[in-house]
Amino acid sequence: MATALGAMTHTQEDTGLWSWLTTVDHKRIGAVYTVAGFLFFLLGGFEAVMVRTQLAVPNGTVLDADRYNQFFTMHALTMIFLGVMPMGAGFFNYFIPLHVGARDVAFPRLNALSLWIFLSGGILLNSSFFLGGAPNGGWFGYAPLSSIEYAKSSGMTFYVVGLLVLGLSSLMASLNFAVTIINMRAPGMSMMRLPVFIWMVLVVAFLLILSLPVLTVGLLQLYFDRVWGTSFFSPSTGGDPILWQHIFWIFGHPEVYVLILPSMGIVSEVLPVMSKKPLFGYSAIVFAGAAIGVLGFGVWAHHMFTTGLGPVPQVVFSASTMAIGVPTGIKIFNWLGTMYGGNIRFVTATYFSVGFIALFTIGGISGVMHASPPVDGHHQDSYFVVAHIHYVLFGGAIMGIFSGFYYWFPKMSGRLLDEALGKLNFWTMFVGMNLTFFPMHFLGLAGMPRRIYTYDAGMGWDTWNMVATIGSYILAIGVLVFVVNVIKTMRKEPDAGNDPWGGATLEWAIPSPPPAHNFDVVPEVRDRDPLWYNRDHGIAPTPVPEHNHIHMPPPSYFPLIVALGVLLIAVGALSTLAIVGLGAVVSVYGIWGWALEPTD
Amino acid sequence: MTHMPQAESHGEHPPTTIREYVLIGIVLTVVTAVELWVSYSGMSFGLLVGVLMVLSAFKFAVVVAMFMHLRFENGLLWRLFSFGLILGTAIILALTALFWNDRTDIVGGVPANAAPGAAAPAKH
Amino acid sequence: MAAATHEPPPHVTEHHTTTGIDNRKMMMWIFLASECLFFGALISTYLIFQGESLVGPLPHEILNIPVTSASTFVLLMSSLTMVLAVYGAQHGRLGMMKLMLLATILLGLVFLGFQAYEFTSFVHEGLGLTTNQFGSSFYVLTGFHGTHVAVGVLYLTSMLLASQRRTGLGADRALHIDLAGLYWHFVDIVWIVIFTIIYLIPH
Amino acid sequence: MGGSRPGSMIAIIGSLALVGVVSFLLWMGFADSGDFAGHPMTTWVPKSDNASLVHGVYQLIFILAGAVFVGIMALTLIFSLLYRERPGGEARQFHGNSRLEVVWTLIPVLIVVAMAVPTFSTMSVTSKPAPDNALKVVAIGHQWWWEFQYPELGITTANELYLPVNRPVSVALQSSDVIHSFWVPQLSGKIDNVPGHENHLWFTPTEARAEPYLGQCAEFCGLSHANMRFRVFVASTGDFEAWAKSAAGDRTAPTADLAKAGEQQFVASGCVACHTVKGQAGAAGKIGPDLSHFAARTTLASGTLDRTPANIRKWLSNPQAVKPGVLMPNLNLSPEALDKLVAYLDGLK
Repeated sequence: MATALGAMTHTQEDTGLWSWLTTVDHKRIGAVYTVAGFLFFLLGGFEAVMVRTQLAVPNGTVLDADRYNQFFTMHALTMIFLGVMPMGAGFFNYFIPLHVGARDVAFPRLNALSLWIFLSGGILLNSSFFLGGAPNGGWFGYAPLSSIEYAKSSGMTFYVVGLLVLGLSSLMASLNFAVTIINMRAPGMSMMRLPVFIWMVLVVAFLLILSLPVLTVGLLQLYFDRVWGTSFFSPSTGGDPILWQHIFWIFGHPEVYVLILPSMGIVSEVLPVMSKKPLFGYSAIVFAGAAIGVLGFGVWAHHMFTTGLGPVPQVVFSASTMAIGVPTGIKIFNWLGTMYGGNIRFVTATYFSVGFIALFTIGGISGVMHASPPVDGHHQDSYFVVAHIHYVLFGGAIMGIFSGFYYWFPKMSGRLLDEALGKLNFWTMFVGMNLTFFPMHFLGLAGMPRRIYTYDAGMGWDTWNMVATIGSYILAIGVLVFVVNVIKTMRKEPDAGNDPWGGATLEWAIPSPPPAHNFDVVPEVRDRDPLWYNRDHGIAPTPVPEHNHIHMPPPSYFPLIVALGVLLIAVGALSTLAIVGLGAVVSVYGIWGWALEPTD
Repeated sequence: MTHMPQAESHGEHPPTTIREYVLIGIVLTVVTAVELWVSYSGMSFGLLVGVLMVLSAFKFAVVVAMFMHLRFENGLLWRLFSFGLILGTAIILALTALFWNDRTDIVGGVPANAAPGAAAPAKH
Repeated sequence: MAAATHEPPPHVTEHHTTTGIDNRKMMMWIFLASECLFFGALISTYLIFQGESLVGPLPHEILNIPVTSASTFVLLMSSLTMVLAVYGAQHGRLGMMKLMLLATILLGLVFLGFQAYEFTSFVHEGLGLTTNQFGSSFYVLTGFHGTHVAVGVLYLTSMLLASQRRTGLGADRALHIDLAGLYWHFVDIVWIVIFTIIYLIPH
Repeated sequence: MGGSRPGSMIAIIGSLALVGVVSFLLWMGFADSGDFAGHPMTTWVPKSDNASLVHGVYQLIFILAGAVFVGIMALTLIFSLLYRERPGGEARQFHGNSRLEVVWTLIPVLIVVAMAVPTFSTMSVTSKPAPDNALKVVAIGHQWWWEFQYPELGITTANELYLPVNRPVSVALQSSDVIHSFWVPQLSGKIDNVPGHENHLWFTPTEARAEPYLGQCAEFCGLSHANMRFRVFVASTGDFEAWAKSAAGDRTAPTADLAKAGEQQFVASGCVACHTVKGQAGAAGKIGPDLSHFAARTTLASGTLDRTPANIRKWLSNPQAVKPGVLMPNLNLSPEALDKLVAYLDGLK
């Protein structure tokens, strides 16, 4: 992957390690996010394959109970916080400035800081495997199973500290993205001319900005419970485990939309370009996305229908959950409307986008099914829910991200990914994904609870578990085909040109890969599909002025120092207070140097 | 260049003088004193909570509008801030309401009908 | 496209944002929106655990309203001095700005002193972090507020120190002080809410 | 639609056929998993009044879901085939269609309303308090076994719940440690056992049968979550009363020498510290399951092993190997001690 990293951004002469460590270029930062996210995605995939191998046959003996619990917990944490979100963040970093017509994000150094803190958090979380055991309480860490009383290993403390660190990174990145999108737009780029992808990123940024602090509070309280003996969530001294569930899901449900909305945005970019016609119902898609964002804060307790909420809250949250199905449905119809009447170029990016529509629809349908509390009494904590989340997160989020890979890789690297391998990649992933996850609906219907490390023969679960395991191997092969494709592509000469797809958005007017300053001349936007408008109205690109001195922010090592301070604070929170103090000093030093560093 | 119209350009300041700021400070102090009086007044609980909420919301609004100059800023900032303010308030209200109605508590975590020793042993 | 040739160099356009609002100011306001949720969750926890304490001391036995009213007054006054510091920065009255910054810092320290006094006296009266649900939720809520005040004191101190340097705070001086002020006032308005909910509403 | 494109009828018919075949195969899969034969924990064969009520909603929602599935899949496939790129093909340029958008906003609204009405009317029945004549049962989740108490009958049992047919049963759900979830798919949807709270569910079993209704803890509860299984026996009123009479009484005292020696061993090995055996002096521990009528059960180790002498031996010789993390220590019993204990336990009718 190192070559991919290099080639995606060989936009600056300086390519040494130090230049990467001190970079504030949003494209380099985006590239590191993408590659790191993909590597974590492979790690999470390995954990998933191990889990599936254990469950292939009844009374499996591949993993013991404890290892199994660590693997499924880390699989979820890795995929959500270290895989899908960072791969999304990679695209956000790389393409927000290109899409809105800016030279960089609003706060380039803050952007670098987010990256380094994310990497620290990811490494910290995974180091737990070697330091007394990884988190083993499930990704939503339900109290009191996550308390020190029932989870004595340090795994759940790593969970708390790791998520706090990752949350800090996401919060800073989201603030940066929100300001960039609102405030750094090129002339003429009104909000209703923003690409849908950027709209979805804006919604995601606000979802994170408004939900992460709630999780932060919950995690801090859990930390106090585990380390300092409070009992916010332990019932034995007056605490309440249900409070943790509310706090977690007030964050956790918006988080689901954080994972899926970027892919909805990607699909809304790919489909019109490949169909060679404008997106059907732009405003409807934008408003539906915003509505999903707003409603997403009012549905959290549908994760808690079986906890004894009482009938009134059940009805309220059931109704709000059903309501959120409506904007989701609107989006699906609008994508179909975009395909209708088109002249669709079926390249791999299109395959993944169309695959997204089909698979996400399945996840959406099952999602609305368990909006009904009585039905949820069957679905909750069964494999039906496991099937649902994977149709949303794999069929939705990951398919969309792969569509984005194929669509934007030429822009990032100057090279078109191989189409034959691409189609092989799509079909192995598509078949593998359905073989893995569709049988889980059957397993759920047959009463198989989730998160069990073993089951008996004679429950009628054997066949479909075996099928799902075989499917996961096919899926893993499909992902490897992608890796092969990237390696193969990086060995060839650049062949993409500026605009291989006939794109509508600003990034296709500049070279691939883009120069460090992105635009020689900041473009003026006249339409929702600016390049198509210019093409159809015969507007030539603006000539580059003779004395085109473009000043870009200089590299800085202060983000790295602040991130080191944060990492030390986190390590201290896991070990001893003295290291926290050291980390605080390092952070303050870094921030002070940062503030005084000249940026002109 | 077709930049969007700017609500306020740099260098313009809120039309507030030192005297006005000091006046606002005095008002805030007086309101706090009134709050204290209300707190000790012995009025009915519901009324007391209502009055205190109104008074502290007033103080909150005055500081945000005048000291933080939100009144004089681009309206966008108010909208951005209100996202958090409204959602934060809504979550306080929703959670309080959800737990208000919770009649299923078992005090101390010991199941009421469980055999005496049944609850304790799990503490390994 | 004749316009492009007139385009000013980017380091000038940096201050020329789409909405006319400075990036940093916009980020501060969005960050404060986020902070509303942070304190919202902490306040929710406090309210939910009201009456859930299995053992004393309970709030009405221990809260010292006169003392906290004094510290509330101190924090309120610090908002006034803060806004005057911003006023000084915006009107080029540097002496006033520095004096008022110093006053704000000192008032912040006094508030923290009150809090330290309150915490130690509570501990003496038998209310520790783990004593009961009231103790846990009280200390965590007011403790995180106090942490915000402490960060604010550091923030303002760094502003004061930077303004002592030969280069001062640079061309953005008024903005820097304004941003610090926004943060400081926010910490104050959070206290307005906390004071009402914990201290003024009797249990 | 798109009639101008050559081969469009073939594309449409082919797509519909493919989606039809796939939907049929998936329906077969669901039908198979919903069949009780071979799937003892199926959620699709309700055997209680409330479960049947929920089943009505479930069926309706499944049908709606299936219709949406077929519709969207067919459209996606048809459009993919019909509007794929062709030489000389032109994309029709339009930005939207307000009338169409209103229509397809209404479609999901209608579907959701069709779900909401039966959902809420079902909840208005199932969330009522249990009828007054209901049998009261307390189900307490422990890491990792189930304790069932009949407070009115003075019975305590573990992992096997006996119920009379056609009489409502009200289950109070509690937990002694972490969150568990009580789930017997054929009798009721799951409700969590939350420590510090008491939840309730009720249902009326409608079919007495020899085979047990299988249940399992559904909320992840730690190391042996997978091994926290239980059984519910629904019997005729007469059989239930006979069982209750026996279960409320003391154990049957051992008669054979080996079993008598086992009784001594039960004390000597410290089993009495955690286990109750009604009728045996000093055996009143409350930490582990009540063993007074151990031999009346069909399974041991929370439903993971059939109760046979060989399995009892296996369990006693190393409980951790059967149920990882279990509180019961490995007592390192000698073969002779095992012989005695197995004989004793297997006689506790």
